[in-house]
Amino acid sequence: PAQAAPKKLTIGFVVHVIGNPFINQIIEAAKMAAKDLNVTIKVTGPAGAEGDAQLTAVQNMAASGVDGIATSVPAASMVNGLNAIIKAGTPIVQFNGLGVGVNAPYVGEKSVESGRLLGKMVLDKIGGKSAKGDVIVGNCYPGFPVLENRQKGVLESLKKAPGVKIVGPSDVKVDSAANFAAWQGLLAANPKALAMVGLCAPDVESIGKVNAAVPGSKTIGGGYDLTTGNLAALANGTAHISLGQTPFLQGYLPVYVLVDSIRSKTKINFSGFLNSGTEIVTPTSVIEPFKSAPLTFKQLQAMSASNKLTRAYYDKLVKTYVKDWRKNLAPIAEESA
Amino acid sequence: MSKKTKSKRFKFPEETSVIFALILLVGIVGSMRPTFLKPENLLNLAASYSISALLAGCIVYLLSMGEIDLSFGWILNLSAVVAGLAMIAGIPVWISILLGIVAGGIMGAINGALAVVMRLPLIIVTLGTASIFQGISLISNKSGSVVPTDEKLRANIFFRALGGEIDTPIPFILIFVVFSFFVLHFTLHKTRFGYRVLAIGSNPEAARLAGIPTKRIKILACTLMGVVSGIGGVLFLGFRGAVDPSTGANLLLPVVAAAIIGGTPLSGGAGTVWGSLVGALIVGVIGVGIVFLGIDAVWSTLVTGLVIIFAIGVDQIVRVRKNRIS
Amino acid sequence: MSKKTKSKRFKFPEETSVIFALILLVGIVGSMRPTFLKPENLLNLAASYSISALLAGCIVYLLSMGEIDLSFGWILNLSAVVAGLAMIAGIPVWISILLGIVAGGIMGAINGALAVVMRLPLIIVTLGTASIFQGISLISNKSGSVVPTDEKLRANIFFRALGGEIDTPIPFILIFVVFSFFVLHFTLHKTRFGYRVLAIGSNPEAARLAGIPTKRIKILACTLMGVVSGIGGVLFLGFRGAVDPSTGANLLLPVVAAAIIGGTPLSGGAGTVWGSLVGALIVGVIGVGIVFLGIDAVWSTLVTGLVIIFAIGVDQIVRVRKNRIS
Amino acid sequence: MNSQTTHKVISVRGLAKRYGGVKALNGLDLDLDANKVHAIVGENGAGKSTFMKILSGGVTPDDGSIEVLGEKFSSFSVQSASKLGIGIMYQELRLFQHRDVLTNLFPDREMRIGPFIARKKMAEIAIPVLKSIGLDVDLNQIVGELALSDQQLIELARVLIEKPRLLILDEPTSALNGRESERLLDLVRLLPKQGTTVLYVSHRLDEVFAVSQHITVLRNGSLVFSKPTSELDIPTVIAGIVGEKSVESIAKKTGSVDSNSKAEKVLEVKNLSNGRQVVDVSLNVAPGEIVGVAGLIGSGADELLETLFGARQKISGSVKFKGVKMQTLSPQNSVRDGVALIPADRKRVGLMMDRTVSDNLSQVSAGGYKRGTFFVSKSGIAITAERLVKKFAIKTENVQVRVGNLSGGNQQKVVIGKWLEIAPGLVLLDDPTRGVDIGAKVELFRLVREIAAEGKGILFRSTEISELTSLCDRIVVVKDGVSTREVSGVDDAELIKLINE
Ligand SMILES: Nc1ncnc2c1ncn2[C@@H]1O[C@H](COP(=O)(O)OP(=O)(O)OP(=O)(O)O)[C@@H](O)[C@H]1O
Ligand SMILES: Nc1ncnc2c1ncn2[C@@H]1O[C@H](COP(=O)(O)OP(=O)(O)OP(=O)(O)O)[C@@H](O)[C@H]1O
Ligand SMILES: [Mg+2]
Ligand SMILES: [Mg+2]
Repeated sequence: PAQAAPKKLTIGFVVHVIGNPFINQIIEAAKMAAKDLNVTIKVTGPAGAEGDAQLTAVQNMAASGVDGIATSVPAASMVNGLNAIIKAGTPIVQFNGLGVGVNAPYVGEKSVESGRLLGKMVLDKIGGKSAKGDVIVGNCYPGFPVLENRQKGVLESLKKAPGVKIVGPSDVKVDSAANFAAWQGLLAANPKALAMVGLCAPDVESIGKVNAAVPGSKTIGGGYDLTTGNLAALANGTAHISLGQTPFLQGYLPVYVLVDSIRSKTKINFSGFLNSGTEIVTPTSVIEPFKSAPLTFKQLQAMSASNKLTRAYYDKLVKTYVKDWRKNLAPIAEESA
Repeated sequence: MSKKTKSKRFKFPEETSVIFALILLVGIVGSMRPTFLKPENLLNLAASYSISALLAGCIVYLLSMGEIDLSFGWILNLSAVVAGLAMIAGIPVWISILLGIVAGGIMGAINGALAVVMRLPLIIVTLGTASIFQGISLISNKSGSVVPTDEKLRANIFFRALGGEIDTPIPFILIFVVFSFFVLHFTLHKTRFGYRVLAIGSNPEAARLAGIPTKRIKILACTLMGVVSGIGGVLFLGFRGAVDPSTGANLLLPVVAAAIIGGTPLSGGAGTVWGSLVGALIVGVIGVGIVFLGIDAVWSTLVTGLVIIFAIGVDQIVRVRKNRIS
Repeated sequence: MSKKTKSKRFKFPEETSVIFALILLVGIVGSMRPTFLKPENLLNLAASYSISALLAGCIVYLLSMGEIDLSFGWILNLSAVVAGLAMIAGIPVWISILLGIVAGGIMGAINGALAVVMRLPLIIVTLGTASIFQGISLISNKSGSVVPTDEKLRANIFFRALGGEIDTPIPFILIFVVFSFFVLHFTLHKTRFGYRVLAIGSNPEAARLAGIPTKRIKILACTLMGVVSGIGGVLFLGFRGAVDPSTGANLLLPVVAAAIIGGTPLSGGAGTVWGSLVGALIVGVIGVGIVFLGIDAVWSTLVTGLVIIFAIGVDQIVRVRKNRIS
Repeated sequence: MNSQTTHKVISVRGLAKRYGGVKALNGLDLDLDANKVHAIVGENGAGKSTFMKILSGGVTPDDGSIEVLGEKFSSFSVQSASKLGIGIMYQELRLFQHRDVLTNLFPDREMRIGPFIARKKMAEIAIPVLKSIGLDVDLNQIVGELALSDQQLIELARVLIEKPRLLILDEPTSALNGRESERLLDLVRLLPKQGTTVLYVSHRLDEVFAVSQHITVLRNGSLVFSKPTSELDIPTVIAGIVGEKSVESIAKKTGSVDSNSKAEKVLEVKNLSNGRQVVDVSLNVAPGEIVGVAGLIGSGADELLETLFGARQKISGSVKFKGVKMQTLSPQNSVRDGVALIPADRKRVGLMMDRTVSDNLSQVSAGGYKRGTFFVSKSGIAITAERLVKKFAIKTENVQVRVGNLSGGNQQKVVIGKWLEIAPGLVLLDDPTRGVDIGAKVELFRLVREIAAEGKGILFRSTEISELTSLCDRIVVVKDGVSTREVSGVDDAELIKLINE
């Protein structure tokens, strides 16, 4: 029973889809931040990724009287609605999906840049600029903004090798069974492909399984996200590169920014970019952003299953990068630079 | 003469049971979070769900004809894309709006014509056309969002009214949708077209032999669905100011759910337009209520399911009780 | 006496038309990319779509009873979660598998019992239970993937066979599913249970008057759907080695599409189990064929839609032609 | 001979059944002897079918007691009734339209080898039964594709296969023609000797007298009388059925219309063919004329009417309506031009079973007819419906009752009413008296004559020869899809001979 203590803050956290392991890591990080900062957090999101249902959820959050809202913005049609909420006085921070034109800071990876990075890593593995042959690119959800940006970056890097012929981008579907079948078909149609590059969470795992089924396959597999299945594919050598989006920062940082600005009574109704960095993971090395402590593949796997380990690992980053978020705030143009 | 008295006895409208379920739900959420009951909150809730309510009101036509359209979410999307691209291309706003609605009507007519020519149920045809409309949308918006940003466009009264920039005590979109429901209800139950739709749904062969032009009516009903989806599309564009490639992707289930929770059977021959409005509101209250009560995302899906079962259970119990009384 | 002679004339099976459509599609893709026709490629394709084929084979039971289950994707998910968590908890693999399948059966039975008790169509009930099963899955897997990683588990023959680690000329999962299709076909067309299912779908009132325990049969058919979804769940777990919270989310449309493309009407009274297998393969060939031909992601949705319309068009034309001949 | 009670197969006391405000059965007391054919007669809606359904367990009564086959009948379920040995052929066919003939003959009584259905065994049992009722169909044919008369015979075969001790036949011949009916009657007459008691419900009194040993008359859900057939004659029974109302006899029509007159024909058909059942039919109908169509089963007589209406596709031949050549025949065009087809199969193509009487009665005038208005008002169609209910004496609580809840004969009147409402210039009557009671039939014939007298044309097909001979000015005989001859002024026996030659 707190007496005259100031009212405990409540933060709304709205994701674009629930029941997605990657998003779930973000949610866990947000909850850790809420605990650290002693605020209440309300998490919600639509069952399927669609902007309008999500915007409705954000509006409902605002109507229910939360003090600030963090939300991903996967759809341009959310922009006006979010700005209306901001105008009415509820601060918002965006994460993971950027709404161009929303008057709120954005926490996320540099989507085009991460695509470039992936393209470059793959290119290095298949022989650099002198590589000759097919590289298959798959997009699981054509039209999804982040994926389109990543695709742009991947293709940009791969174009540096004139001998590389891009197959695709093909529609490889989100559903894991259909995703697997699509990659299987792609490799069967292009058996001599040098590499397979996916842009979504299920791809690395599917590519690994497809590779495993072809004895002696030398095709390089690369993609996104550090899900358990993807890490397993890296561990058994059937896939080779996966980029992580530091879900910890994507969840922790928005809550921190909201609470910090509310408590210090400063407005954050302007756009800006807070880079959450890109993790580069191969079976032999893990490169974490922002000069974090070195990490082995085994440690990474252990971390992906434990909140405690995760929080402990990122403690230094919380005390520096997160705390100094104002200093790290960059113009939004950096996101897709 | 007991016959006479009986027929004049007061009859509850058939929507009674589902209205009761709605009131019960609102009451439960409101008693736990009184702010929920604030008029502006309820109005905003209704406004947020007004587009899917409108679609539910129209899919009642198809359901009562014994058909289902799987493509209307993508008709909505493509219509909005057409209107948005037209605006970006500099075509006057009102004409762009019209173009979007006409595009919707054409898509609906294509659905109907294919079903009639191929002699197949609409559900099978729209399994294919849904992908076609989505595909055309993806190609024409180059896999990106369509955002008519030009300030001149946004100064248009259409966008201002829908975007909530013109202050009305009741959101403009809500007024529009309620008006549409009057029209949809009236058309289904008081015009020859509606009469024919219901006759086809009751017994298609009997309708054909009674001289009802079943093919034409089928195409017309599909076209109506297309036009209303097109209207939904431009409303969306105005309401949200942009259309995304995923817009409309998840409309199918909530819209059909609204109609059947509202009391329209899938078997054809009967339908309630007002019921579908109540059904859409029930779907809305469930969604909003969960956020208001602060139910965690992990639990919200389960709670949604339980509340749906609860709502249709209440509906069913009231329905049975009512039939027993009268 | 012309009637007698008619009966002895050779009759094409009713699946002819849809088989023709499948062969045509395979032929078209194959003629453009001959590697598509390699046996191992076709077998792999079939194996990849075998789980949804299995579900399509079983949903035929519900469709021919005039019902639809919207929840089976989540039954599959939750069954796999149950089996996976049991394995992680150290319960022997085979018992875990059984637990998953039993869980599926229980969920199916709940669907059926609710529909019977509430006197509502299954589609309405499963609108709610789908969310409930999904919700329970989300809660029990804490919104994360369930991955029985322990090496001992993965050494189990079940996972090895399904994961493709044991080499058979024909993928093990395919053998299993084809066997299941024989069972499903025979049960529907040669046993009293199947006869009762079809009778209920054809004329529920007549079925009741014939003394068929319609409620029990409805519950049983739903339970069967649950059991088969449960089997699908453990097959998925074995095939993929893990189950994600989104597993099963996108099964509804392709599975129902497979069944209706295969020739089972939504109106009840008739159904073809083998047709649904062919329908599932058509859905698979479209999906894989499009990536095989290297069709750009932006265009793939449109092409999918056009091919679906093409396939059902061929099916329909052959069907009509066939009826005219015989 | 034992005491009387042991011979009672049915003993009913105070049996009552209400549907809403309708008393379908109103305290019925009745005793019926074993091993006899009992006819149950009464006007449409008298409660006959309700009584039969109670006996077969399909309907639970509100009040009263029943003893059947010597046992107290308490648990009203289909299963327990069939265990007692009660078999019923329903008036409204209870067939599985999507399933094949054999499956329909053993609904939930399939024979099995292990868990599998033994179709061969079933066929062995079914074939003789089908033969005995003269039904020649492919056992694998889908029932929905068969003619109504064949379907009715399948329903009959289904119940015969059960070999019940109490056989209930609810209007078994309503869709059958003379020859099929006769065969059925022969069969029924033999049953008591094999230990089966028969309850025979029919509106065809000649049949009733030909087959029964005992006649029970019901009116408004109560017993009027129940007496041995030998003590009764047709007028007495009719009086019992209709009560105080008087019934004019169906007086023979004397050829008052000159079919050779120069006046423009309402209908002129030349060499019509639909490529299937109708091969080459020519006929014409003059204004005010009632023309009959007679033919055996499979002769194409009823398809002829459907083809003329446009419900089936015409392949060749010409059809002139009021002197104007009809280019495409379709129901839409027919309705527009004022041609009505009153179909025989009301359940499948006539009615919207789940809709109200009012909705059904307005289906053509408001839905199909060219002069329908843009707006359709509920009260407007209800007023029309009330008028039609009165005109055709349709027995219904009010016009907002679901049409499926009406008795069979009253449903038929609704079909007739909805068509006559548009005052058609040509009426195609396809067995319109199916299941209609004697009073209503007389009324219907009076109506048909009235319509004809207004200068309209009537084409009339019936399964009852006497209807044709008494109503028609002229009768066209159809054989194997070809119109072979036209006759007028023939009597029943002559016509039968013509059809069969
Ligand atoms: N399911 C029902 N619901 C409501 N009313 C019913 C129902 N079944 C029968 N009735 C009413 O009960 C009365 C008796 O019907 P029943 O079918 O027994 O008549 P019937 O003597 O068989 O007539 P018909 O000769 O026309 O077949 C009719 O008024 C009918 O409308
Ligand atoms: N006692 C009788 N003996 C012989 N024929 C009769 C007798 N009574 C009637 N008929 C005639 O037999 C004909 C058989 O009929 P119906 O018109 O039902 O054949 P259809 O309808 O052309 O064929 P289907 O019933 O297969 O469609 C009737 O038109 C009827 O006039
Ligand atoms: Mg009757
Ligand atoms: Mg006939």
